[in-house]
Amino acid sequence: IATEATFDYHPYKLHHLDEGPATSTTLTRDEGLRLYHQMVTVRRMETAAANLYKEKAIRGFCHLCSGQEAIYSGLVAGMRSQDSVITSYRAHGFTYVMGIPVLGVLSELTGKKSGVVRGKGGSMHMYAKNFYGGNGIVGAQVPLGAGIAFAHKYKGDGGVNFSLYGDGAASQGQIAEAFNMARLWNLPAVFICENNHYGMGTSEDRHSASTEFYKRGDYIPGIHVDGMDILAVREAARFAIDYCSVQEKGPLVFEISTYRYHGHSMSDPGTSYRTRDEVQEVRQTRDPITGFRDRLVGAELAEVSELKAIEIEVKKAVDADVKKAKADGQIGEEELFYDIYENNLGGKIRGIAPWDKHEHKKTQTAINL
Amino acid sequence: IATEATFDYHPYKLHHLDEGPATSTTLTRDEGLRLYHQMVTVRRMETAAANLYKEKAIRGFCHLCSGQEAIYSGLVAGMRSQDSVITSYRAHGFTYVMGIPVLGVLSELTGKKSGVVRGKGGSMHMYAKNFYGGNGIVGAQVPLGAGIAFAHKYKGDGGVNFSLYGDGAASQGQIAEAFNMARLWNLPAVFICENNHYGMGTSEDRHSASTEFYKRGDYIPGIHVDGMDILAVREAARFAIDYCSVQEKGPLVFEISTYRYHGHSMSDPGTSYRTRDEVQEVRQTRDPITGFRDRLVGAELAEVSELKAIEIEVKKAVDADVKKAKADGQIGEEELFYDIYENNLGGKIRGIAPWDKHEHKKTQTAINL
Amino acid sequence: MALDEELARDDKVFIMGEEVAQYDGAYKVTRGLWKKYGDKRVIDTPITEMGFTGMAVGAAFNNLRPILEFMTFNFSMQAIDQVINSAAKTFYMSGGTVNVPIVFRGPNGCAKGVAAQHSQCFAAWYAHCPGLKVISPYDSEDCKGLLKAAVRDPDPVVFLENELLYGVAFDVDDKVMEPDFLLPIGKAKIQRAGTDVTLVAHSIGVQFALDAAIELAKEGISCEVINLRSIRPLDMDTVNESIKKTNHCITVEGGWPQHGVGAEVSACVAEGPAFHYLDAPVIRICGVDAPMPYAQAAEAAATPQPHNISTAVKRMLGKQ
Amino acid sequence: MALDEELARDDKVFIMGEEVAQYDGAYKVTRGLWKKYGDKRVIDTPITEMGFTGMAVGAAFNNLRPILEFMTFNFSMQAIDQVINSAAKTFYMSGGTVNVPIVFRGPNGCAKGVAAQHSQCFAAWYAHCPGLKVISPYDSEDCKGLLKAAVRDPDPVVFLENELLYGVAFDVDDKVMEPDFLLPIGKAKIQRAGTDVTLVAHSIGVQFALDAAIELAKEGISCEVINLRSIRPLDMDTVNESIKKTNHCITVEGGWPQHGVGAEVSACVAEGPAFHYLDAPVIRICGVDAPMPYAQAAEAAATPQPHNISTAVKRMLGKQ
Ligand SMILES: Cc1ncc(C[n+]2csc(CCOP(=O)(O)OP(=O)(O)O)c2C)c(N)n1
Ligand SMILES: Cc1ncc(C[n+]2csc(CCOP(=O)(O)OP(=O)(O)O)c2C)c(N)n1
Ligand SMILES: [Mg+2]
Ligand SMILES: [Mg+2]
Repeated sequence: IATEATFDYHPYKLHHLDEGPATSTTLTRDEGLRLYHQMVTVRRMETAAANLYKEKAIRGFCHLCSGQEAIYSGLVAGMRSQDSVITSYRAHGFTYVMGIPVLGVLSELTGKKSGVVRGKGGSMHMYAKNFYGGNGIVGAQVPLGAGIAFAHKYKGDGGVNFSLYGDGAASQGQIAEAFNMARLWNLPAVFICENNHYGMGTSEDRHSASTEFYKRGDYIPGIHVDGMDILAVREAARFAIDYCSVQEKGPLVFEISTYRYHGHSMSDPGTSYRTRDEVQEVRQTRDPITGFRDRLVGAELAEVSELKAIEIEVKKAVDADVKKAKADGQIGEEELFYDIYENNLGGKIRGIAPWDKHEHKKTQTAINL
Repeated sequence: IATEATFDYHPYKLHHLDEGPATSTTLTRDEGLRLYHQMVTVRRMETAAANLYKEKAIRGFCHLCSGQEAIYSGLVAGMRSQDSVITSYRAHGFTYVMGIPVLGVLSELTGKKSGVVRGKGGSMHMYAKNFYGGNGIVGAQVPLGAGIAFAHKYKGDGGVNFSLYGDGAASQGQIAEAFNMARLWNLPAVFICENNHYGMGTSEDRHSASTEFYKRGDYIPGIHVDGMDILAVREAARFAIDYCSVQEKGPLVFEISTYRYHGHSMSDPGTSYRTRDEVQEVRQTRDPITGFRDRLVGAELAEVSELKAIEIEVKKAVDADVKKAKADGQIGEEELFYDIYENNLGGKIRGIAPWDKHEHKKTQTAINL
Repeated sequence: MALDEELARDDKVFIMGEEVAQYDGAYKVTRGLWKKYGDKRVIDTPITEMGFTGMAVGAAFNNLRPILEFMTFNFSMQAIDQVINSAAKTFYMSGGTVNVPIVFRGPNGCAKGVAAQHSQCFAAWYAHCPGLKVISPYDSEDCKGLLKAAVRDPDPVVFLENELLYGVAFDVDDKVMEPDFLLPIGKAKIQRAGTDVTLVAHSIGVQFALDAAIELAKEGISCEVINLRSIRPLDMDTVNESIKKTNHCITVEGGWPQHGVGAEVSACVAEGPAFHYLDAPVIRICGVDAPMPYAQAAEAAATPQPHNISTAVKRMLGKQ
Repeated sequence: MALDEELARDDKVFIMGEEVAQYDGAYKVTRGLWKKYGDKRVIDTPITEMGFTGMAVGAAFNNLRPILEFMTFNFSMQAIDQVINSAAKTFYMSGGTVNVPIVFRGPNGCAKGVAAQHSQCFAAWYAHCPGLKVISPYDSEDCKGLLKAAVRDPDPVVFLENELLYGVAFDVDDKVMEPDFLLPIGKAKIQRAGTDVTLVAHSIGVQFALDAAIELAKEGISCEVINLRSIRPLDMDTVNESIKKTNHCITVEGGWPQHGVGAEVSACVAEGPAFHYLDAPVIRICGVDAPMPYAQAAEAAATPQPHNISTAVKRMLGKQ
């Protein structure tokens, strides 16, 4: 068993850049195991969520990220404590890798008190330190991310913001607007198109006149990254941090190519606009977790048996969290009227009838101050 | 005196195009005189508007287009009867060249009944057959224009839509959105950035990360056109019609470089963010009307004296219209409540107090059906 | 069905929106239409609301009759400038020379389990603005008759459907099935006649009001339920006539209270001919004054339930 | 002045918007600030409202205190999704863990001679939405005390100025000049005390109401003029107390009637403790139910004038 190994991967495609991220990287056994554990946990958590949804313990929209795990783990592996992330409604994976325990995610999904935001937000609205959510409005998180980057620069904390959006979102005008300002003002902003090749049921060529999403920043340099390879993603994140923060060269656009195994949300079987074969093929030939396992084993950083053990342990832990997420209670109805304002100035909050007046309270402390 | 002459002009700059518009063109004496008359009229009309504004006969915003005349006359000279235009609030010139008499424009500015829309719209909202306005919202006319182009294609009338926006507008997200759909659906749409180098008081390099506006369509072919040369503009329009309508090759992006002599609107002296010298220099070396006069005379298509005569005639005509635009009456207060709906279904319209109830009427017939 | 018939009737009519074609509609409202009418008439758009809304309005300028689907009306906020400034105001700004015949439709208001960003009711916002007509149908009859009327209307119409009602099967009259079944825009319907109190509701609020009315009938209280159908124009004549009979009025809506639909009804009653017939002031039953939470119990408590209405009625009638 | 003081006080505060810096502001509200505070704190943006509004909200997420100027609130429609879905709802959706301290400000409502697209009042729209605080100041005292309070407030605040009032010089008390002069958000002000009728107004409507009050005083009619100052929260306590005294209430606003500010006040009065003190039903004086025309006479007739108010008061009091 080695303690460290070096890996090569497919070259990045570059746009307006002479040099891209390093194409070989070193991984320690410890980090390898940690990342493996993390990705397996996300996968397991999403499978649990799918089951909970089928049991009707989860309601409404539920957008799973299985297949896309290497993006979250890879980026966060490259990030530092001052960097930040914002993403779309497909937020479970990021919520976990940004520090919220599985229970916080699953209980949020079941709408319980132990949920990361006490059941107030549900699937699409989860937050953590340096993680600004979960946004249900396609594309809206991108200007927000540029603004978070603006604040990093304004405060001089050296932080870089990573904002993620889908291929379907990539043509949203406000993203182009954010690009323009980020470049004008040289913001430490990395705009990341998570290209899973479908916006809901619409394939990329039907929604985008140009599907080279890493070039969509036009005057902003871009990098195409293999999102099925966690190491390629980690190295791209490191490159971005050097470029945006250390060298202060302004924004970057990434296209990280990936795939989602589930339907768009749980109400979409995900088979009317693509074939089962297509999904199967990705699972079998490009799965980010299997691929990483093969690398770890191939480079003798880990043995198959320990990885199996991790999987079993994760399954157990997630199963236990599922139980808790089901067993926990919901917030009381009185909390419907809490946390509307940090500083409520209107007295009691109006309920359904004019005489229904409810106490307003603030329940938690801010994570963003 | 010749009846026809051939002219060369500066080459166009091209983006993703192997071939651009012809760089030499023929002009007949008749058309030359007509276009000269037209541009002089627009210039004169705008000067009249400036004076009326100073006399407080025009209120609110008043965006003059002096310096930009060659764009309107040049485009319309290249257009056919089935083509259409939509532009921004800087709409007086287009309104005139699209067929509304000077009086219709000036009376609209003074808010009188003989105004093209009876004083309902004012400076920013004028319309004519195939001319969809005047829009006060920066950028909003561009998706509208793409939609007009969509309808041309849907109806199969062979028409091409020209939508114009400023350099300041060019980064508006909805323009990027329109680009994407126009290209996806191969619409006969020409997106024209009238680059007068300032968005209000902000110079192009302060509002746009890339000031090569003819390339801002990215995957859409683009052409940079000298907007101070009416013949270059006319030829560009002809090229676009061939490209979009005859050849059905989809959209184009134009950047037509120009200059505005007045401030952004009448309330802006226009001298805090640029020097008087800069304005003077353009007037003296690149004025579209002077330039065209020199060409007509140089090629012996016209004599100086006849052009002078045109100027005098135009001045007289505009002066007469100014008088009428001042003398005419306003619509009655009852018309405040007219033309809210084509088919009003709500009975009388509420006025200021609950008992103020007003008749609704429809006063005119549609120009767009 | 309404959409199918209108597409068949007039080839200037087309439908565009996200996932309306090949996916058959996110909520399956456009099911089968793409197969039947093809790419030209049923068009999937990219997720660019401001752009495609502007395009649809532009197409209406140029003499087509677009039906624009917002996947939900929450996303119409991205495009609301085009709805208000381009669609609603152009006819007026052009002195009545540029018609804008367009329908904006999609699910509006609260669904279930979708939290704050996906639960807003836009009835009051849109109905605030002259130049628009705003329809909020309740049942299948409303949906069919009013949607067809909206498509044929020469002015811009905002058509606010409700996701929760998509799943409900309503009884319909034979006449509703006819291809030229139209309902007049701007007229409310007395959904249930009654004598003791007038419940003025729209959309799913009508359901709550009817449920409450059934309960209350068991206790001998007779509610007249008015289904507004149209929020702009607002049919206060029907409301006032009802109040003259019942002498009591309660409004019911799922949206937020402040500047909501009920506020307008209440203010109009005060200004109108029925005011002096009232035995008690008008009160509003509405969504609570908070964003929508995800958690089920809290969510259920956020919008009116029949029991809230019954309680209010009894309190107003002094029966409690 | 308020802006200058707040920039000086807290370096997390910055201003961004179109032409706010080098041009000194389209309406000169930010005059001199760029020279004083430089590029970092006073920032000219491109004309991309949705994008820069999102950015400002994002900056607030990341612990700054942005003041965002809309050149006019008409253009906030392009960005309204970011105001509502990102700014107003995030604190709630995050269970109270993500603060969004931001001020959206700019001129709102009718100006003069700018026609339909540039004359809309957004008070009712924004105040419809929980999570926001919505302020509509009238005079210099209001502007200073409330803007400073807004900047210091931890929640998102929409601050609706009026272009026509920018030009008016108001008398101010010395205390207003002090750098820590703050007014409480959510409290109305009795702008003029009176006994016969309560006029509830905001923004420039307060001016119309005061003018009418002066006229009416000459005829022996005493009006109490309430300057709402805040539309959300709405200070109905002050309104109700006044009505208990005057027994009459008229609302005054420049915006459209339907679902407007007056509608809410009227509905709240009906639901509240002062209702039975009323000798006549509440009526609304508002902008007419039409888009704004350009032509001067028609434009003048589109929003309330003092004489409309006087007439209404006299009619209500039976003095006509
Ligand atoms: C503004 C807006 N429009 C539409 C929607 C509905 N919607 C949610 S996700 C989605 C598809 C987005 O696809 P993509 O950006 O590729 O992201 P992915 O789901 O593949 O991660 C749509 C249309 C929305 N939430 N917001
Ligand atoms: C959405 C929107 N934002 C801001 C404004 C205010 N405004 C009107 S014109 C203008 C400048 C536009 O500059 P540009 O696009 O270059 O056109 P030009 O005036 O030079 O013709 C601005 C900021 C507006 N009308 N609409
Ligand atoms: Mg996708
Ligand atoms: Mg310009």
